[in-house]
Amino acid sequence: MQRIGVFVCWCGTNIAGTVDVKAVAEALKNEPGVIVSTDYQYMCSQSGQQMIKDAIAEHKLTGIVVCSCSPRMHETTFRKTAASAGINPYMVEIANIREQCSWVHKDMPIGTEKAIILGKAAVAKVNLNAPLTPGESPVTKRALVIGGGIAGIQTALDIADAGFPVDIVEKKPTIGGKMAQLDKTFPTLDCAACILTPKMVDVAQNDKIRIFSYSEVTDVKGFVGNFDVTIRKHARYVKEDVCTGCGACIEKCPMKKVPNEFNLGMDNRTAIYIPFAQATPKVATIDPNYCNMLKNGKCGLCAKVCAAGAIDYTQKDEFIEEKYGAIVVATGFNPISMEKFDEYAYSQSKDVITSLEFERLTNAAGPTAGKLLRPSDGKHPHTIVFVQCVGSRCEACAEKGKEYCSKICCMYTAKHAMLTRDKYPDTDVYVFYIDVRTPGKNFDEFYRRAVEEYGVHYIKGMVGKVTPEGDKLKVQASDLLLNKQLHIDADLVVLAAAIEPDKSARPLATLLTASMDTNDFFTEAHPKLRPVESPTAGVFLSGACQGPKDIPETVSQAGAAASKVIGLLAKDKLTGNPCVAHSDEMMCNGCSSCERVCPYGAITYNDKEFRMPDRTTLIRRVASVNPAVCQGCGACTVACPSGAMDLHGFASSQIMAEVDAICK
Amino acid sequence: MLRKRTKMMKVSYFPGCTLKNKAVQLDIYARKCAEALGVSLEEIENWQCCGGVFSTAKDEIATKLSSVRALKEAKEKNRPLVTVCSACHNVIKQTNHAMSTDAEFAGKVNRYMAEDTDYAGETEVMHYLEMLRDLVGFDKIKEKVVKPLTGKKIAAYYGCLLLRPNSVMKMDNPENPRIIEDLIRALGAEPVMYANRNECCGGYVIMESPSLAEKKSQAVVENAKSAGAEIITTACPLCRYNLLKNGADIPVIYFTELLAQALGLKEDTDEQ
Amino acid sequence: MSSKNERLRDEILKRSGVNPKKCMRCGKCSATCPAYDEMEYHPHQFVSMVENGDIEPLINSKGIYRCLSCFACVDRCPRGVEPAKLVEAVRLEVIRKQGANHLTADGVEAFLDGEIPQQAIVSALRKYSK
Amino acid sequence: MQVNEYKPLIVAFCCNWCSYAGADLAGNNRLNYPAEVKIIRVPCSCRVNPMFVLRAFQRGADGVIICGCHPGDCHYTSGNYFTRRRMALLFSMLDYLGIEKERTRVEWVSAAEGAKFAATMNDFVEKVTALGENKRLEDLRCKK
Repeated sequence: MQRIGVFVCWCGTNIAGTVDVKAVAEALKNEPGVIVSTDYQYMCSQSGQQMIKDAIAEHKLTGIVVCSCSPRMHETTFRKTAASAGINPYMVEIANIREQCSWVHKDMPIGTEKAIILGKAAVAKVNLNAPLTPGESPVTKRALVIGGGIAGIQTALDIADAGFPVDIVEKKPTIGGKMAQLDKTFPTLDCAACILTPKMVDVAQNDKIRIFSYSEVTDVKGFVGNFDVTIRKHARYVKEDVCTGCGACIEKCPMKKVPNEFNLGMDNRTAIYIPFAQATPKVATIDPNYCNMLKNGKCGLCAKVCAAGAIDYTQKDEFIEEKYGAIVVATGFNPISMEKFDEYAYSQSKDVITSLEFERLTNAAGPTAGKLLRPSDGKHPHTIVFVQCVGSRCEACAEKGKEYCSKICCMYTAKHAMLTRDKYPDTDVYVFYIDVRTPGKNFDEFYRRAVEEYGVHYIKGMVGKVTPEGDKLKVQASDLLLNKQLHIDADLVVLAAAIEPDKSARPLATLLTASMDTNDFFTEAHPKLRPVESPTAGVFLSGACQGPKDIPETVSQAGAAASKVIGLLAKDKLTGNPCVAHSDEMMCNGCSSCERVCPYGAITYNDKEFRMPDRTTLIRRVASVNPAVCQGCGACTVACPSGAMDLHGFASSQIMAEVDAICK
Repeated sequence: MLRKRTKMMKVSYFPGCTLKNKAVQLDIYARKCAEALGVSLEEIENWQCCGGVFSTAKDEIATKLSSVRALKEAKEKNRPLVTVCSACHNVIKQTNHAMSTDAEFAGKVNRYMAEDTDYAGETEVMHYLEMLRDLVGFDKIKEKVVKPLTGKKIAAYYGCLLLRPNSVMKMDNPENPRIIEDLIRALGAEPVMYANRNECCGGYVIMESPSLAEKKSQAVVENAKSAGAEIITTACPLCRYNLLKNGADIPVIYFTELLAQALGLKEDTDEQ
Repeated sequence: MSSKNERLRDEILKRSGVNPKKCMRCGKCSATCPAYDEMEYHPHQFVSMVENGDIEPLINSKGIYRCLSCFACVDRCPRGVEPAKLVEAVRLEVIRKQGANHLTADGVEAFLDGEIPQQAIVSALRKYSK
Repeated sequence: MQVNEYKPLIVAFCCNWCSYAGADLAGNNRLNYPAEVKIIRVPCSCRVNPMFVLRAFQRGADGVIICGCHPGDCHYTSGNYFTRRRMALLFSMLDYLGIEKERTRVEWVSAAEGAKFAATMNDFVEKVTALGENKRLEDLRCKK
């Protein structure tokens, strides 16, 4: 029989406001095994924990029930408390009477009644708890960063700086990401390339960092400290270690009409290409969809002009297998498609563009060499209309856009408007906004400068319809403050498209078994206290894959993720989760049902000798679980027809006891 | 050997009052073309006027009964209900949607009708254009074209009723539709894209404020012409009336007439 | 807000099925409205006036007969507020009152030019009268 | 209000990674749902043995709901697929035994779907309340 102590937390008024904590403590006193039952204002506080320790010593307790917030919050805290008082940490159970009781019910009697039942269930469970000891596993001291934008670059540099090897996997032929496409950055207007490319060079020159560009992660196995990852390196038909990046092949390539994705299709590139001048690695890549040699064997010019002999038309995709201790997701974002917002005529006029396209139009390395010219006729636009919140802040069920605020648009639009007025003072610039959101250091000052010093017309209202007619774009909009409908003949319309996670994020999350929200942003382990960790141990989050972010925020989160990775890799051993499956060999009939459902291959079958009552021996085939590999899902426990398989910490008898306690 | 199926596909057909009167061309050629394409339009018996506009008010019951009756007949015959007039289509489709999604409203209607069986939005409501696209197929139409409309620059005018509210109508992308353009292409002509093709012509407000309708209709015609249109085609009798009344100086014809011309069922006179 | 206004507002909201609280005051309905200049209360005002129970002025406004029911505001509203349904609900409030028909069968004759399709007449009668 | 208003007894099994976190989020956002719902935490929805469900009904539960990660999002890769198949079979058998289909349910609730969790529970309790007490499998010997 256990000797159980029950500790009911008030959590200030968070619990005590809707649950009569004294009554709960009193009611649980009479439960089987309960020796002491008491309450306190903050159980997680120093003195609350001391109270538990004292009670353990005084009453020789063997089990603890804490009725408090969610176990996701403080289970670890109270386990540590118990351990420091000398009892096994897995003898602690939490009754969640805050998130799942006091916060969702308003009525004191109802809340109290439910809290008592939840407490009883926890007591019933603890009565059947057994001390558990976690196993240990080694840590592979190498990190994987998926995504080579500014988030991935910064994370990799910081991890490498601490002395650990890092691999970056980037699906494009070069690292650099979205930041490489930008012209200037807010709020200081330094040029994006000037601050990004030195970092790209650092990555290339760091002997701790390997770049797998034009590559994807195709498989992830294992667990924290011990991930086995397969990386598919797409054939670029150019030997990376031989190519010097001289560009002779690009000059000679006859296939010159390939839409240039780096400039968002606003100009063309060749079939063999280097995305931009500072690409890292600076090696050429052949686009197999356009290369004549690869398509029909007719050409081969690039191989002829390549002095280094780097071209290899027979190259195949390569699969690399590597072990990692930690994985950082830095898959970034993309602007959403404007297909469902064609009231702005994006598909009907070349002069309706997205903000990222505008960025390329003003970039010195862009299709117009930095001159702001209309894509349709190459003329200088005299009236430009910026439309904010295109696809952001939409009602979820409207199925058109995104429910969230994309966060970066207000600032980059202010930047675009300001730079336009600065370079071309003869241009009229209108910005239609719903709200201007500038919560960042020096952000609001920046936006005010756009209005006050640069004379950008900020209009509170939205654009309803853009009608291309002749060489004008007729913009119909509302000015809510003047209470007027406006009609503006614009030359260029720029849409601040909402941003969404990269499409590769969803399949990657499945590979990593990392959770995502309904918008396909990765979920953090705790929204406030563990913002750069995924709930899946060993998986960390960096940059916009977790939510919309600007560059300063991305870089700080990248550093934070790196420090978490360094903390993990610095350990030699990790303690595992003792809540793993185990099989009763006497009951096992060797049917292999459990082996078939185990997603980790943790179950193997061995022949074992059994001594029979009549002193003969019998060799039977029985299951055994490798506790280092088992993750404790419990699929096998249900598949087992003989009831031999059970799960530590969530034993069938324990869950049944909870059911009984709740249904009493 | 499999015998080639030549059986006519049967669908229920709701012509509506305007098609029996001022827009007979829309009706006549819809029937002729359907027959040529292997679809038999079975007119609903004793249909009544749809009412022209769908009242979005949840407590409007009586005005929606004629639609429900037609839908119910189609249900009993287990056929989709095909409409041609944009207004009829809009009213019937919205009524059907309300019957299938708003239980309170459907309950009231069913109690009011007090018939043996209840109706809960089971019938599929299909515009003639959707029938061409989904049942017949534009590819098949292309094969059947005998007098392709080669060289003609035709602007599709959708107006508002065919596309909106998109959550109910679900015909096409409401901001950048292509169903009529695809038909125009299948008939051998060149579709003209212009932004105002899904803007309102002024509709019934012509009776209340002719100047408003004039402004809206002119904006549509101007935009179409600036994009190079020589002909405007539409599915809606009221759109056609408004555009012509308000000074369209290029032909405005029903899409069924274009179809009939290409299928060799109508002389190309370009008359209005 | 007086209780009478509140009642009227609730009636309008129930009839239309619209929840004006979803509105984020972006003004896209008014930006998109083809009848904007003909309405003394523009779509975005319409939504907030109904929300505030300020319905009398709407009932007395000419604008409720100028809405084209083209549903552009409904489809383009980022929050799914559906202003056109409010206009319809308010208009019904007027024409359901005895003798408050905005258009009568006799009034139609003035418009008959021999070409006008039945559709227009039926629609208008349905919109403007009981 | 009636004095003896019928309150059903609902057992909810929630997986630790998605649905239990979703329930916590409902709490964080103070989204109300009936107190009749009592949650049991399991590592994965596939840990729910059909025996547990039967036990609950035997002990007088009026409804049992199992919540897991969305298909494809299982923390353990495939656990929720097992759940889906197992419970489909179990529920159809229970239906045959007279435990109406509305009393049993499998729902996918992610860690980010606090609102969905609350809405699901509200709906489930409403449906079970409408059915009234479950007597079919209750074993009166279990009642003290």
